[in-house]
Amino acid sequence: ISASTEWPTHTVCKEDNLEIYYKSCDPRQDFAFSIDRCSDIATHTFNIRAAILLRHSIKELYAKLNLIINGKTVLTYSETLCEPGLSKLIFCGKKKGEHLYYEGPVTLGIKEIPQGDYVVSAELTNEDHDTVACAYVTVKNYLDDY
Amino acid sequence: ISASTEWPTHTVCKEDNLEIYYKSCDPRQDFAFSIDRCSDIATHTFNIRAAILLRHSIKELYAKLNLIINGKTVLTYSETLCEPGLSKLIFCGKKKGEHLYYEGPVTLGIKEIPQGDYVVSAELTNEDHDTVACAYVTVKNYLDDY
Amino acid sequence: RKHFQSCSFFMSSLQGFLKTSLRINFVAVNKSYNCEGLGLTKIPEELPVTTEILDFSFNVLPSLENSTFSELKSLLLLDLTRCQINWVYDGAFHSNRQLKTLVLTGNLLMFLSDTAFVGPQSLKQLVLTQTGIASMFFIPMTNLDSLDTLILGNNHISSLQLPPNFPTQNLKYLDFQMNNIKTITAADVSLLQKTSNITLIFKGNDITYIEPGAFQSNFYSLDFGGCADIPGILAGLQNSTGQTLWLGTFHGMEKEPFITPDVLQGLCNISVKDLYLQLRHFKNLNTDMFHCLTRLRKLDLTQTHINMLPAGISGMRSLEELVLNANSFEHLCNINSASFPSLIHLHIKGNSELLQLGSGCLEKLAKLQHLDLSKSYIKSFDCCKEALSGLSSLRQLNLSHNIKLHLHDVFIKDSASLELLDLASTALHINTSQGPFRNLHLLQVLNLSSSHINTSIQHLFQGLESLIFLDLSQNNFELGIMQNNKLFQELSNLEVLILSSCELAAIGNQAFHSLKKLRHVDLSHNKLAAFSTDAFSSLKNIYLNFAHNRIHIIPHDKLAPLAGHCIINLSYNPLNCTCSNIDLITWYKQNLDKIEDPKETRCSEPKWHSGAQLATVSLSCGITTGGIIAVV
Amino acid sequence: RKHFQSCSFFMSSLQGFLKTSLRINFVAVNKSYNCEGLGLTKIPEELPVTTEILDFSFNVLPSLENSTFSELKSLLLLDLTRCQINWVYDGAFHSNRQLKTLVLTGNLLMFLSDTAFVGPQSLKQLVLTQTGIASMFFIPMTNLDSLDTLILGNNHISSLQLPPNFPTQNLKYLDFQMNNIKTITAADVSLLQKTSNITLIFKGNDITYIEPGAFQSNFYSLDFGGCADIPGILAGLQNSTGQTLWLGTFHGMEKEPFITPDVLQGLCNISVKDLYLQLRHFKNLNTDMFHCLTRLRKLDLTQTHINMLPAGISGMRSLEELVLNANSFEHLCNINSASFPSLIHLHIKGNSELLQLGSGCLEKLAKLQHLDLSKSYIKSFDCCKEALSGLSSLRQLNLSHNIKLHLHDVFIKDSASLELLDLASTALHINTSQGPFRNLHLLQVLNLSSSHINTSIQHLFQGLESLIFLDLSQNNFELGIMQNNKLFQELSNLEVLILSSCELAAIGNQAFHSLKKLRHVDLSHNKLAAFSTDAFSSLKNIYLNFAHNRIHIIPHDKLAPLAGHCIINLSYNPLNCTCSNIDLITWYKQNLDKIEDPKETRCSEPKWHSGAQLATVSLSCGITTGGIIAVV
Ligand SMILES: [Cu+2]
Repeated sequence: ISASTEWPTHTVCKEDNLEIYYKSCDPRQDFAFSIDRCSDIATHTFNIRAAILLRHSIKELYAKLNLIINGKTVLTYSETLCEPGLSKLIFCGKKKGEHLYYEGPVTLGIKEIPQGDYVVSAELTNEDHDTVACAYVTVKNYLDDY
Repeated sequence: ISASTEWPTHTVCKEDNLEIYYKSCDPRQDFAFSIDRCSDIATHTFNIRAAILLRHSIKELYAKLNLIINGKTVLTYSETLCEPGLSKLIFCGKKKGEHLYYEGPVTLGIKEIPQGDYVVSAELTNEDHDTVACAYVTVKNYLDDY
Repeated sequence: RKHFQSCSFFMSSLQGFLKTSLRINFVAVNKSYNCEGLGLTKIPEELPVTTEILDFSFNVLPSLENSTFSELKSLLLLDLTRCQINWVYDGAFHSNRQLKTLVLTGNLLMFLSDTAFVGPQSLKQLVLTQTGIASMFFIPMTNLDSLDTLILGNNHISSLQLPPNFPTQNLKYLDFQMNNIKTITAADVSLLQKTSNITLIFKGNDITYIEPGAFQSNFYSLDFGGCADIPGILAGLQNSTGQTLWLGTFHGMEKEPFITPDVLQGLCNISVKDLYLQLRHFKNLNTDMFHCLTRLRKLDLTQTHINMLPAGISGMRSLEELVLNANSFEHLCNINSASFPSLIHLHIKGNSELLQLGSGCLEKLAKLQHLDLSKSYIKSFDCCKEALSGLSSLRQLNLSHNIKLHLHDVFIKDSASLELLDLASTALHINTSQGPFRNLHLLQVLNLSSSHINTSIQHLFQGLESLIFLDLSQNNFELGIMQNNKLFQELSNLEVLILSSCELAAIGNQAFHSLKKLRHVDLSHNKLAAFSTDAFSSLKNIYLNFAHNRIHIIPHDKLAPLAGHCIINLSYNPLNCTCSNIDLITWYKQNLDKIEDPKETRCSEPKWHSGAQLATVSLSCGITTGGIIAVV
Repeated sequence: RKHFQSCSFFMSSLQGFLKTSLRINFVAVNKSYNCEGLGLTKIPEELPVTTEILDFSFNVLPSLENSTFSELKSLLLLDLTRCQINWVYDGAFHSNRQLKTLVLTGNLLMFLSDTAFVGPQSLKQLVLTQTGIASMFFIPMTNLDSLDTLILGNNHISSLQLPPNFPTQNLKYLDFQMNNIKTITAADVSLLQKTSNITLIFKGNDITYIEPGAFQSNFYSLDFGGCADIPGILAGLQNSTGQTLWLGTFHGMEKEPFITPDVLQGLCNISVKDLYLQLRHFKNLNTDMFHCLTRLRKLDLTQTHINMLPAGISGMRSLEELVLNANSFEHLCNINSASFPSLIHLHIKGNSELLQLGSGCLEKLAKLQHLDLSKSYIKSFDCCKEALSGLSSLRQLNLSHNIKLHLHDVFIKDSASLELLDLASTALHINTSQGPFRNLHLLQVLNLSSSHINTSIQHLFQGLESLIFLDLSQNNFELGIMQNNKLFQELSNLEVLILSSCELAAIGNQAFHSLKKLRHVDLSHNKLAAFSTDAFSSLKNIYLNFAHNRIHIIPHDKLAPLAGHCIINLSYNPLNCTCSNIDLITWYKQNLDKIEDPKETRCSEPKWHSGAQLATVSLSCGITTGGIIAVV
């Protein structure tokens, strides 16, 4: 539970043209994520699996993604996933201790994933600004077959 | 895991005319058992709950009950529950690590449960003579309303 | 939850703080303990017998036996979330006679003894979320007669058949969300006929059939969120009566047929007041769609992918609340508001298109009290006299998080009874000779946070004599100085003033002297070097937040007036912990009960003490000719 | 499993023992480790990289990561039962290229990474029993193409819909027992058409509908144990072909309709060889019931509550095996065996009534090779010449655990090719002048355990020149002495002789000298005071079990002949560990590889050393005038 806990770096993809790794930045727990076929990432819908154990309730849930290149945040994207009056996800309202699991297609809001070497930091926070999940994703993408 | 592990004595019934307690005699684990309404024991069908975690597979399963009065075994009853060619219970064939749970009616083979103070020892063993479950049941029965 | 101690049993040092803090709504602090995630394998013996609230989540208790909680005789609430509980033996809560709420979320229950819940005199809430339950019969019903809330979400229940002794006497809330219930027969739920005003949650069950008449009793709320077969559900609900029916859905749900008038036909046979349809897709939204909605009090169409409500809807005279959030209206007139003459609440928040206000689009809504137009990309070059005309009953108006509003005269004309106006994060261009809010004599709350407002307009707050709350955070003041000017002159009733993140470097000596009732001032996140108490006309019972400023030293004369029930926040200031600040340090330690966030109230000087909490600093100062000697 | 070390990594001391033991069927002993229930939270570093079989069950491994098993590069079988595994991350078995079998029983899996099973070159068995799986899609299919066995019992799977990449190439065994599958559509299982000879277990699912044609492929075995709706199942199976169909049920299952001829009607459209119906209730068992059973090879009617098979059943010419165990026949003729002329196996074990054998009831069964009449309360006053006449092909006959048989002449007349005869626990009254088995020249196995046999009949084993195995345990010998008599004289091929629990106190010096091929003798649980090796004609490669006797001392001349691959069991004897037994102790320590059960081979004298394992005793003896000096 100490902040110094180092979670392992997980490999999501390791192919010739595409490598994706991630590491949890939540001191309380690791984060579970995988992609069914990395080659599908070239298309903009692909199948993922993701799971977390909630350490906090998510009556409200906010996602924030930063695109970091050479240590600099060059793009920030945030989205409200759960808020009073609009629960976009069926998980909204879940409580501390519940296990969330999603398995299925994900459609990227962007047309293609950026090429090059970069890091995406992703954080989910709740109504009390508690970290619900946090991950640093390292991408080396040299796919050009769109 | 040491043989000296003492499991707690569990209370199944504690009423004016009827007290039933039990204690696991399996050094590896406690045993879970309860009766819905102790007064129903007077009738010969009553609802129970029972659960164990298998530490051994039960391709074969043998039950042995001893009725002990004043420290002496006065009656022994045994039954084969699972054997090759006849699996009386749907649980037969379950493997090490599986959790067994039964909840529902039990009909006693005998017309009424004996009156007085006595102990019933019950043991389930498998094809390798491993103890699957073991309990000492202490009964003080002075119900006479049949 | 914030107020729990981390399973440390000495709360005295914080108790005073907690008692007087404005923000913390606590219950019997020294009876509440938080042992969350400490890896404990038993209840610590140090927990007092008086403990009423215990958060023991994320520890390790594989078996609950009658001795496990036997010492905690005063427990009201016990949270055992994710404690790896598999076995609940006889009388596990036998000694907890006062227990009202038991949370067992996230434990894979392998056995619940028939006497598992015997003991508590009136157990009210039982939370069995994600406990692996596959049948209602797994739960022993003995001693559950007092239950008002039973939460069974995220289990594997596939049959709603209820045990004959299922407790219905007091039950008000029954949550089956995300189980595996596909069909509901009348026999299954016949016991629920004995309840009234119950809330039933079936969200996330793929319900394909409900036997008509299964829910004939008077329910309070039914939630079928994410269920695909709305006609099937409505057929099953025929002739039932209730307050709320939730038929919305979620992102990522498969099988989402369009909503057509046929789909909602079944509502004609159901008496329900509030209907929620979030995230459903409407196909050909025409007046027929409203045929069976005429008796509704509230209609929630959040993100239903609509860009207009058809003209000519009739019969919606009962509708008091209409929620149109997160849709894509291009013009406010496209909602055809005249069809809803009784509206009290109208929400068009988070519109995905630039919403044009037009002129008089809402003028028929004479009863409207609450209007939310926030986050809707609104840009108006003459706001909002004509655009929001006719709203004579309006009390609350939210235009926050829009793009830009130009004010040429009074902000709003017909709404003299407005009590709350939120313009936060919407750029305001004020071009008036008199105060734009001068006719809002009843306004109590005004949020101008981050509105790029010109604070040098002296008559800005003209006429706001009822104002109690004013948020000016994230606006700039000329030269970074809060002058002793007349800006606040008329705000004689103001109690709360937020000036955080205003780049303020200095505050005039009498800046707030006209605010006689001021009791909560937030000056955090500014560039203030001085802690100024002179600026306030009274320091009695005041809350002053100076966090995140540049204060080094506070002399004795600024501290002395802080008597009574004051709360001061000095966190995140570069406080000097040498003898030159002995006044503050001495006062601080004598007035810990007045300090908010003492954990982050730290020294920055001297270097060797940097980061120490102020409360832990011991100085021994004497005046010598050479200066002050400090012994840390 | 027995041969695993208890996660102790030094096996050398036992290795020799294990290698030569007759009883232990071990695989690469020093590559097998058992760490069960040691409370470990990681794989011990001491486990060698060569470990092939690891039982790591009942430990604590909440997360499996790619480093967890990375050192165990030779693993073939990994048992992770009940290790509290919730998370299986990417590449958890990445380094385990040889892994064939993975057992994850009883772990509540919260996440299986898409690469969870990547690594093994050909994973054959995957056991996911009771892992909380609610959908087949939870299981990542990557790298499962080699699977032949997938066990998914005791989960919450409600839909049989299979992922499109479900591995069918090598799949032979798919177990869905005790899930929540109610209906099976052809689309769900269309992928299974690619398999052939698959075994599918649906036991304990309450299946109410199978789409006809769903199982059109050639299955090996289908198990619908406990399913209530047999006609529905058979309708779904029409036109399919397979070996085995299991339609039995269990105690305590609800909804058990009677089996009528209509119920089995669907079998006319299914080509199946073996049919199991245990515990079903037959109503009016008449010849119609067999109308659709004529193509069966095997029919199992265990405990189907029948007391007769009707006369006049026709067409059962294919039936080779009939199981009638645990029913209530009063007379053997009531099975009307003539209707089943091709029978090779007939089992009437555990009859609940006293079964009268009658005369010639089975005489039409000229092909019968195996007859089991055990545990059926049989009492016969002239057995079994007439009762079992006509069985000219009989090879195995089991009459054990019955009441009493009187033998007045040859035991059986027409069955000269009998190879196995089991009369254990059935009282035999032999009243013949010649040996009752004298015509059984091909008999290889004779079990007379606990048969109250009169061992003083000298000609008892007359004619049994082919006998290899003879069990005489729990019978008594006159005066407790095994004489040098002629009892065994003709048994020149006997290899195994069981004489345990015979109350033997002494053995004649040449008692077994005629048994030239003897290689396994069990004399345990007797009252022998001497370890007699003289009685055997050869001690080469012999197994001698003297456990639970009364041996104190063994002199050198009895031990010396035990050369070669002998195994001796001396456990539970009151062995003397003083210098008076120095011969044994010295020999013992030099011949540990010949000792069975060294753990229970212990000292009883001297008192202060009582209970010590013989192998741990160190004596230093010298002969003095006074006697022997021992230094323990
Ligand atoms: Cu056979």
